Amino acid sequence: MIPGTFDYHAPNSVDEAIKLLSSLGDEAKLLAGGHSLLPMMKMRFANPQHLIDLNRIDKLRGISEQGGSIHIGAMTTENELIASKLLQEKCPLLPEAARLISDPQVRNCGTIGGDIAHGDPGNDHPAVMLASEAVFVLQGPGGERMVAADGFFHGLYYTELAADEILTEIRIPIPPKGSGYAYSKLKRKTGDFATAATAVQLQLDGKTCKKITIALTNAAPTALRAKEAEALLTGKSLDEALIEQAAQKAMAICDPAEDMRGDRDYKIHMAGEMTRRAIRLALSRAGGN
Amino acid sequence: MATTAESMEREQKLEGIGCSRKRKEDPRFIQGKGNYVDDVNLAGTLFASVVRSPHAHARIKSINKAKALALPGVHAVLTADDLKPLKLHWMPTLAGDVQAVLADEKVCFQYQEVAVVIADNRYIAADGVDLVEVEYEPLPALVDPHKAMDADAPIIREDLVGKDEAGQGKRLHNNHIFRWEVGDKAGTDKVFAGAEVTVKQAMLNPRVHPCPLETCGCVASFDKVRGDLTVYITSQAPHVVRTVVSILSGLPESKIRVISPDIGGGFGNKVGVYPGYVTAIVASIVLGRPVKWIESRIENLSTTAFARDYHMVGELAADKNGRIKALRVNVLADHGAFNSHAQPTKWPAGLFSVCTGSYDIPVAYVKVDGVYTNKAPGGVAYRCSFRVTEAVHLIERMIDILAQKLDIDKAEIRFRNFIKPEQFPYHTALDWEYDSGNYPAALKKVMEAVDYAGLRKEQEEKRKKGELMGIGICTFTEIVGAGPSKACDILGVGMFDSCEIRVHPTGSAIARMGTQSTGQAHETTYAQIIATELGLPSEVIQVEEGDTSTAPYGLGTYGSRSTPVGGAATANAARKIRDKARKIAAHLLEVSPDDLDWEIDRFKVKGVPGQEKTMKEIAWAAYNNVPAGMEMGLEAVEYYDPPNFTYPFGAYICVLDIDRHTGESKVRRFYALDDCGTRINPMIIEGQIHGGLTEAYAVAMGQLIAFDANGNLLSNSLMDYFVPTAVETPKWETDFTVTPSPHHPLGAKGVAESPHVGGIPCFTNAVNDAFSHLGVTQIEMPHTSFNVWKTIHELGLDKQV
Amino acid sequence: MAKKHISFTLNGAAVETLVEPRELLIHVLREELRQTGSHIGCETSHCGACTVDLNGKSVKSCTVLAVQADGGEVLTVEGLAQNGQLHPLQEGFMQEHGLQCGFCTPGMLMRSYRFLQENPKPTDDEVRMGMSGNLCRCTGYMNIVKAVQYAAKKIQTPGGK
Amino acid sequence: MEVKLEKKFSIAAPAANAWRLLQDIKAVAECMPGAQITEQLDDTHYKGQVKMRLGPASATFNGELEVKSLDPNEKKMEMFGKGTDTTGASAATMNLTARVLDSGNGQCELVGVSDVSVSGKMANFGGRMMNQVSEQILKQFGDNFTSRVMAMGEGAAAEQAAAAVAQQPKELNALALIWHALLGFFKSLFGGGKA
Repeated sequence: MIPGTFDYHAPNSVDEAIKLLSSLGDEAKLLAGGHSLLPMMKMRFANPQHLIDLNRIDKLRGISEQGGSIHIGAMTTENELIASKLLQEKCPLLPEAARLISDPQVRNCGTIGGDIAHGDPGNDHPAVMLASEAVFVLQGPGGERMVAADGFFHGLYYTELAADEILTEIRIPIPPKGSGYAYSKLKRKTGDFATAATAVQLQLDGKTCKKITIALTNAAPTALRAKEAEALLTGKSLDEALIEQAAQKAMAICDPAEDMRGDRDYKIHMAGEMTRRAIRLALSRAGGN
Repeated sequence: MATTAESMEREQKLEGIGCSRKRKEDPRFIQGKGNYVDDVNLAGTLFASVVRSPHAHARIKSINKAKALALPGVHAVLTADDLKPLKLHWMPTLAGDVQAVLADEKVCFQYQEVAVVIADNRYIAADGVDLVEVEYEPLPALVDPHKAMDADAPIIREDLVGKDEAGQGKRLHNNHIFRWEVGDKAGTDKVFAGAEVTVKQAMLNPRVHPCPLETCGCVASFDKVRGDLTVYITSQAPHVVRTVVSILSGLPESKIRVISPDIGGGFGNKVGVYPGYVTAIVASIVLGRPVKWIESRIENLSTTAFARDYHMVGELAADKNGRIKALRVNVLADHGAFNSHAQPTKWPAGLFSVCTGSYDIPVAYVKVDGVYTNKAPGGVAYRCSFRVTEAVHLIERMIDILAQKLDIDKAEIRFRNFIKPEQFPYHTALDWEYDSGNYPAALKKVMEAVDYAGLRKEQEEKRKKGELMGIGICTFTEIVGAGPSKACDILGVGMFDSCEIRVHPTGSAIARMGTQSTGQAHETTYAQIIATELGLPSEVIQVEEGDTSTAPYGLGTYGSRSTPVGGAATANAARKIRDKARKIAAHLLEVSPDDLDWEIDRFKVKGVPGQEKTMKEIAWAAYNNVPAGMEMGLEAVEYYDPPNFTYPFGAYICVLDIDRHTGESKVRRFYALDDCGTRINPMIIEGQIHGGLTEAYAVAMGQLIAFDANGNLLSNSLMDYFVPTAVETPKWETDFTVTPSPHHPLGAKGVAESPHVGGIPCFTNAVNDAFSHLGVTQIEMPHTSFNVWKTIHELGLDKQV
Repeated sequence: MAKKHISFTLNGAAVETLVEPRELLIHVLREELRQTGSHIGCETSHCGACTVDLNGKSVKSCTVLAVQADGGEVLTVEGLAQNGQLHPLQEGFMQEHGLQCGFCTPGMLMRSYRFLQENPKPTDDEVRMGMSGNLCRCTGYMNIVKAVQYAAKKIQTPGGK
Repeated sequence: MEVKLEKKFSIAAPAANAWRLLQDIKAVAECMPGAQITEQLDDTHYKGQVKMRLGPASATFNGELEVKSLDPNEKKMEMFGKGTDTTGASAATMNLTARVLDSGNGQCELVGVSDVSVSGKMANFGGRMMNQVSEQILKQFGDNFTSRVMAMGEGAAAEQAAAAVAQQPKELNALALIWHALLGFFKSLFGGGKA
């Protein structure tokens, strides 16, 4: 369990990092929290010739409110998300999900940006980002571009992020006061990836569901947005029957891979169950029942 | 006469038997000053890393070392061809078979050792491993033991073709290792033929791994000038290792020093002798430098010492009232590619025949067939006495299944079949002599503690609402303390154990043992025994183990044998010293030894107050003023060959609730009553029980060494191999009764493994009990959410309402 | 690969050494700086036996590069006792029988050391959550929870429980 | 770890062209993303290399390729490849059967059946990705093959196809992107004749 040899670079600015990335090309990898990349390197699945450590770029850390949205530096750690009063108040879905990621030590290193950019469907933030309708700021040699979370995740370990780009910031529109939210995650034990998990963000107008976003973790090669389920619930007053239909619609788009957590059948059913639970919880938090 | 208060105070000062004194080991561990094998740092140490097979079954066409040898810092690359001239490419196993040290022409399991790279450090060694080029020709892999004896099954052990014997009796097929039968077959069949009721159930104790937090490893250091070999090793049995190394290397045992330093948990994983050890030793002898080999966790889970993999079919014959009349068991044992299970040599299925359990069963018959498959070798006792977990699992499941069939309460059926207290010593149908026990009292106590009747009522209510609640009972009998040398040996060495005590002139003492602690606090427990036996404070009694150059020969620690065997040796050695001390005291007090009474820490002249000599005073005299003709000094050695095993027992109840939508089980309550006879340190005993129950929980609820159809491992890292954290682990309630062993000098029986052996069936009985009203008789372990959900889903219990 | 010169504070003392970029912090601590208290249990950041305190946070040093500690502050179990006085946690683990084989103990101590600063008055369940990145195969955790609570109380009321 | 897959690819080109390409083993092999023939050993045996990349993970397999059969009547080709990754920790075998079916009016269909088996470290830890990866391999094979056949023809479609061939990635990683492009291109061509 020893990584191969590589050169180490610790830039102090994003520009510097991008320069390195462009000049070193394919053989360079970005090091964020390292808890996905370093184990892969120790197993010699990943053998980058160069590591570009983003941990010394202070600009990439921090959580702030700007206009109607929350801006989160890509190198902000999971524990910083959990501790953030701003998020707890304005965007509680994130800390709720972050609390369910790995364990305390890993959450001290693991970053929201790394979790997203890695493109692993087992990571929790991608679904949370889809449900939050987040926008990602990608910076490359040609400058910045904004990409919506919905459309960022293309395939297994394959995202919209170009080889010479860095995910620098995550922007999340602040949900209106009184919105409901929930991240329901089933795992084998503390610290494990999700067997299935669902993120829900929901607004009520009186009794009717004004808006709902539903996204699934580890149910397919990428995180999934359950749009048909959303459409089914939008504009209706939610009850168990409707929630059940929505869960069925969510299950219909699942394409999970079998592993020690369970076979496809189990994972699809669990995606359905986590969807039920997340909708119910979000509904009650929004003051519905 | 001493006042009670005064003598009680003196007794407390000793901190001897029965005292929950703090552990003598702890100060070094809490300050990071433990000394584990990987902490050993000898000047000029090289590091060994192993090249392993990606295939479960393949022929090796070629091995090319050139690139690896060309890497700066690589000193050597060893393959089977390099070991052949030394006749070390194969090694004998504890089970009479042989095991490849480095793969000889073919590999028989995934991750099998193919070559070893010796380099300046672990980084270069790892790079070297990647550069060794091995060309394989894959062969079909045999993964399912049920197919091992098929006519067209691939032959795994070509080295055994034509041999009708592999060290443990006649072979019936190229992939067959042994058949072991015990009991009265004809008699048993007859009872079954005429029985009012019979039940039959297939069940599996799946392949698991002990997974101690410290992996296996060693540092071998050969001194070319002196011709001495020193080996620091993660071994639960250093003396046996020295004997094996001597046999393998041809070096006299007197030139070999094996040292087990602090060990980071064993649980059976550190009993065997592994190829990594052998290659490190060879490399050190060849290169004349210290060589360190330390497993990675993945290597540990993949190659060294799995446990279980017992595919069992149990049958009970009984009358309408649930009185058991006969037991019949057929077992298919998957031993992997080499038969290197760690059992007493004469016992191919260990002590499995203790499977009549706590019940008075008139007649029984057991048959075990061992087979080869393309999986790692091993078959160790994972926190249990040899194959006792499997045995207890079988009988505790079967009696539940019988109760279910007859609709008798699962506690009631146990009371109807228990061996009664007055029947001890009890001779079982399969020839074991249980020393002592009181089973009904234990179960009653537990049932009252948890309000068993109330729980069953609650379960009734929940079932009406479609909720799943399980109540598991396990009333087990363990067999530990191997063992009487007439029955038990390892490679011909009887399974005695030893203790040597020296009392110093100023009244402190050192004791050296043949056992080896892997966390059980021997330094504390043995000191407490000596404290009580000699009247010296345990604080000033130093206990040492694990260095074959200083400790007397012993068979080591596994199968809960330390207290039953090593503890008995300690008591007897101390008593030899006390006998000599009595003579010295008599000499000093100018009376006859018979005129003296022993009281706590001194000899007193009968009826003459004030006329007394403390052990401290006697110790001083032993070095300057002894009776004429007596040799000076105050020491003794004992090699204790136990007359019988000891039979600890317990009664456990587990209550759990199952989520019918996810299959998750939540343990609400686990109440464990253990009877290990005389209790030496209650604090340490409770700690052992917490640990054993937690490992039982892990095995029952999640642990599995899984393979795909081609023999690829699917759970060989801590990502997929279940080790519970503090969050999943249930909160344990413990209790005890005391039924001393009549044949042990202290009445102690051994305890560390009972909670594991009894815990696993208790959990699985609870999960099965949750479904028993639906006609389900057997849900296999591990009871992961996924596995439990499959049953729920088949029964349609997860329907949305 | 060219070795890099790194320096950091280890248990209050300045240390410096030459490392390959790929060298893991745990190996540098154990093998170059001979602080063998921290252990390696799984190498995949699951077991926590290698837990040390880096810049005021608990990290698993098997998944941190030594070069990442450059200029930082590292505390290991060897630095826990202060001028001959055991830390209340060390006392707690001994008093409550919170260890057996001792292999996970340094990691447990270092994690709980930081945990009690994050949460000085935890409930038992909070202790279990806070320690969920550290595996123990021997104790079943009950006495570890007691040990952490022992220390929590002792830290609250210095000079004894 | 074994994965069996079957896929159909409709090709807007005559079956004869497709069959012609199918017999050119070097070309066929190179339709495998990241694959190349490095040496021909005899009429039916070749040495080759496959480079794979999946996110941060990458591996290079060196091995041998054997043409099991070439059946002109059936227009069917069967090949078997096996290789070991450069660290020796993983090994893989792949059976690939490709068959050309004439669908009339100058169009045809390629039917690919692949049977990939992986052993060693990759099977231990990459298992959950195997399905999707072999999906991608076969898919990419079909798409590359298709564009190569079409490039044999003339006109805009052929030129675009030729361009696609030129762009064919040297590794497995970028393939998803390329095939998205190809997909769009085919859709425009056949109104969504989903490959």
